[in-house]
Amino acid sequence: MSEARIDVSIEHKNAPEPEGKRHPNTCPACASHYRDEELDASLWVCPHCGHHFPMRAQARIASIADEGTFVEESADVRSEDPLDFFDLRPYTERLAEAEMSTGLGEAIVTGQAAIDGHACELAVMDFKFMGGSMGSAVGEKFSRACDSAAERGVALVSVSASGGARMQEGILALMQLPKTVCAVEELHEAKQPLVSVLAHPTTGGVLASFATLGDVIVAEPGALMSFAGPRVVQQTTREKLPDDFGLAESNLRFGHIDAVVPRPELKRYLTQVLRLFADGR
Amino acid sequence: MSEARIDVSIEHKNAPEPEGKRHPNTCPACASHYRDEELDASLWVCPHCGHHFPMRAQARIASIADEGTFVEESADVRSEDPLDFFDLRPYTERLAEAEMSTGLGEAIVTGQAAIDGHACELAVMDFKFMGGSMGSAVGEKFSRACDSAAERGVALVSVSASGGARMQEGILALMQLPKTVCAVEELHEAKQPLVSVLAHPTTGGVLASFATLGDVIVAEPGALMSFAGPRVVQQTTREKLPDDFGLAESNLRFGHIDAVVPRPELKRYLTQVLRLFADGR
Amino acid sequence: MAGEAELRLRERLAKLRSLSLPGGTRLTDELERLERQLERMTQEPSGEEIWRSVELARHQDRPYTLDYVSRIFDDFLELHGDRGRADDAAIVAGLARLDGRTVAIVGQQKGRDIKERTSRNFGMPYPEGYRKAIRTMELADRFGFPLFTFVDTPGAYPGVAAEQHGQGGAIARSQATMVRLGVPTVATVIGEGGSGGAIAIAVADRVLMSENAIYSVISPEGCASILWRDASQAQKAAAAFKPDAAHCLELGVIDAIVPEPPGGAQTDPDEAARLLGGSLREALGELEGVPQDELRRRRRAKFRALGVFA
Amino acid sequence: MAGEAELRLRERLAKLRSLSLPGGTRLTDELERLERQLERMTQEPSGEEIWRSVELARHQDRPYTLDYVSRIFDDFLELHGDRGRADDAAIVAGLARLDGRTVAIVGQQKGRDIKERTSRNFGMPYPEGYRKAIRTMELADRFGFPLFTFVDTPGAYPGVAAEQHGQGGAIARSQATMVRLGVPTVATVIGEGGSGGAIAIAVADRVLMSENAIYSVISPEGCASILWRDASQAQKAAAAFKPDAAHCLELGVIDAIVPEPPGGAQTDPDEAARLLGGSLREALGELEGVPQDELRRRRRAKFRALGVFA
Ligand SMILES: [Zn+2]
Ligand SMILES: [Zn+2]
Repeated sequence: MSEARIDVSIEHKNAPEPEGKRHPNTCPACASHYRDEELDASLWVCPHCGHHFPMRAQARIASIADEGTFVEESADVRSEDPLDFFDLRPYTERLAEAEMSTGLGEAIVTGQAAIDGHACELAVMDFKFMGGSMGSAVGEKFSRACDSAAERGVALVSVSASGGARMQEGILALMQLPKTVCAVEELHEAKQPLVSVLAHPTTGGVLASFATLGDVIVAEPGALMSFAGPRVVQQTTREKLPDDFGLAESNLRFGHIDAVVPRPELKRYLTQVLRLFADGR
Repeated sequence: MSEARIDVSIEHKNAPEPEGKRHPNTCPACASHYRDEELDASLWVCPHCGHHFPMRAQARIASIADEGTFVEESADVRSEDPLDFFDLRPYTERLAEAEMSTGLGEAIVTGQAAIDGHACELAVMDFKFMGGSMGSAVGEKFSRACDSAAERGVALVSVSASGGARMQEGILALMQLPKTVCAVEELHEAKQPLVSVLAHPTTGGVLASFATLGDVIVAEPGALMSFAGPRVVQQTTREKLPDDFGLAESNLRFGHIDAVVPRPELKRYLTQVLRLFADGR
Repeated sequence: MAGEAELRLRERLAKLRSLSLPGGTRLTDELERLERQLERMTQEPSGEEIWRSVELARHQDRPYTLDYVSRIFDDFLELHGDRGRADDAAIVAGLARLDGRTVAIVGQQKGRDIKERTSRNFGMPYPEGYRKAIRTMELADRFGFPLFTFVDTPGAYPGVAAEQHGQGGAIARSQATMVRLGVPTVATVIGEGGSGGAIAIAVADRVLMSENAIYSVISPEGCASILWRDASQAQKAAAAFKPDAAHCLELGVIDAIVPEPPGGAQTDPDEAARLLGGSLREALGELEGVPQDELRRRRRAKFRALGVFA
Repeated sequence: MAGEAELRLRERLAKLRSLSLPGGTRLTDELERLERQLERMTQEPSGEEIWRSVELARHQDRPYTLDYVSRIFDDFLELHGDRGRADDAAIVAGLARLDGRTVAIVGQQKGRDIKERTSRNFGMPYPEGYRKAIRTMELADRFGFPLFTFVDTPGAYPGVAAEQHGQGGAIARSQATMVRLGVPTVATVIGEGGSGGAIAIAVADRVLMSENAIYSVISPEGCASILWRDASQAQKAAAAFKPDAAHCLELGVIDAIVPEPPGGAQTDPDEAARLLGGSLREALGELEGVPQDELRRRRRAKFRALGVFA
């Protein structure tokens, strides 16, 4: 009923393969298998079919920042456990485990860098750290990255990969949405742009805050970008989902992003964007 | 094709009767016939079925302004014929005839008034004057009404009824769109609102300029409000038009207006709007 | 769940904490004194008490946005439509008067009977609803009308069309609009404050929360089904992520708790509205006269400060 | 149709006329001298000459927006989408560089072959296209990028969905956005300047028009079918409402005419782009350094002054 009042027409396009439980280096699109070094050399893009594997934050930074230019900031910011949260395991244990398994202090890495000579600030998320979820530490690090960019008079390039807000921090996780929105607003007051790159997946609270406030917004091929995940949508609405539900390509068609940029072209694309914004002033 | 790229879903609802060639006082909806005085007494709303007949500018003003408060402005502004325009007859002849048959100098009447004690400016169009078309004189009078409202610190209430820009003035007619848009902008800079009432029909250049820039926008029941008229749409697209194509009720559903206000309730509605905007400062 | 005295105490504490202390020991002393007092007076709400809030926040007889608007404000004029594609009935917007002064109103609206519930989509907005909210906020800004928002939604609607119409971006842009406003803004979580769908209209100078409302990053059921892999563990999940007003106040997420009549707002909507009206007036009173730029600066500082990290 | 000397003369005349004369007889004298000179040099374009403009403006080989953009600007980065519902290919938008300086671009875009023509809807935008234009203008404003728009449309698309999505309001709001911009803006009618669909992106500080472009309140065919009740009287209608550049300049609707290569822009797109590039640089040069508020004030004064009445 309410669906019928607001126009609900949807479009169907070619489906991506379902994920299932495979070895992480087996291509879900063409089933080719690779060694880490092989994928590392190809920017974690399947050399056979072009499928974009998830990319770790450090590899992402190496792939877009000029060699030796990245200087990490806010590396010491760590999550706390304000709610003494305990589900099947304590939140603190999950944090410790994530830090161990990823070598990262949080789900986002921020710092100064240059891209083809253009000084900028980077904020790169890592989905492997608790699903790239945004809690207080991620919000704080992203916001400080906005401040750093504003102070230095450079653009902020963010690369998001996130399942959404971090449930274990309860309402404080939700507050990272307005917090990062405020930070982007302060970046804009300093006349500096946010260039937002959406990697697979960018959903929930990250999509509903800074990621969609980019002055230029691009997504990687096949990246899921949706506020609600496909499973939630399916369960809530019992609708048949379009095959390309929430994917970058459909978001381009629906007007939500400026381009779908394959990973090997991303550095060149960002260079052009940074050059254009730098020449405006 | 392009229709398919941009979402084209449409909705159908109950149709109004086609107009045809009837006596102007015969209700097109229920075929009741009335004398002028009868319709005048009922605000030109069919006492039997509620159909809204076209309403002349002076009757409109009398129906919403407090008695004796209306003071016309810019009454001396008249159209010129900058293009020496001649179709089947000269434009000057059409103008003279319109003035004779309507008793008006142009298709809009503007001036100061009070509505239930609230001082305001009125700009009321009259469809009978060359189809309420907007040429240089209409644009000038509307713009001066914005200035008058801004200077006196009161709201502007416009009542539009127009087939669009006046072809006989060529490109200068088109320029009345940005001209009136600029005037509304200046009204807004003076922190005064535009309250836009759309009467049947409000189409083309008037819809695509000041009429849709109202801070509050309402339409009369059954009023057509569309940029392109139904015939043009039909001829261009060969689509089957929905029965309620472009009508006030469908525009409310599609989010373009704040309310459909029957004529007998209009004065009360405007009073509330003026009271609210006056109390804000 | 909590006595009025306690609520006032918590409120006072929250305000003291939010002040940027200019080196004053005196204030810190008072803070400590109040905290000790509060501790004596109350323990943390238990898991059962939290769940009671969840139930009351969702109670079918609980006053909704329009129930409060009609009781607190005069002369409500509802505005419709996003000026783009639709009029989303899950969000109501308009102008009204409070003590003779015109204000703007935006709120989620649930339905009372089955038909209205359906037409209002159970208070779950589409992006079109947030676009209606945005244009109403901009109208308020243009004319200097203070803005009151009322949060009562299980969440933004998770549907295919909602995603295609840009649900994430609409929520982000609604927040960004609120950050920019040059008028005083007061948000109240009156029932369910469900996640992004709630915060979209709650980035305000003052954020209030009804005593039995909940405000959370995810629904108890959603949290349970993800973390416990069992939606029936909702009560356990709620106890863990603490969506109740007392906890929200303690965490600095809200500025004050609005008392409800004993047993909950549904027992006496008139009294609930009287209490809410008082809180709204008080909140607005604190904001009037603050220059636009200062309002914006403080609002940003307030939300920038939210979060706990090391 | 008109020699370059004549065009320059007309341009100079238009500029003189637009100056608010501070009581100076000297200026009035020069105006008269120039007008006499122009009269000697040329008569009014005839009906045949006007129709030739209509044909050239619609010529299938005429350079379109992206043909000019690629020749005049460097580093074009196309932006897509209205951030709401669609990406309308009938309007292109983006950033680019002109002489090393970043600018924003918005233009209607027709298609070259059948497939592209269809996908670009023959250059007839939906409201979504105007919303893409609006957000690009706002981006330009936020970062101080001068805005260049290119007008080439038979008109905004007259379809059911376009109406339902708010065609009239989108055109009005695009104009209102242009009125508010604090950056220099230059619009050029490069081909067909069709009615509301054209003016939506042409409320600029400087409005240029290619020598063989047309700019009109209605298409010749539309005018003929309404006033002559016979669409085949289009040539007669065009002669009556005079959509050619010379008349538009005379009426003060445009600020300057951009010369085209002999025979029309389609005969030598590179040369046409070189000529347009020169005019764009000149127009921008006149606007740079003007403070934001003054830009806005002059822009409003310019459009407020358009029209002939007694
Ligand atoms: Zn592969
Ligand atoms: Zn009748």
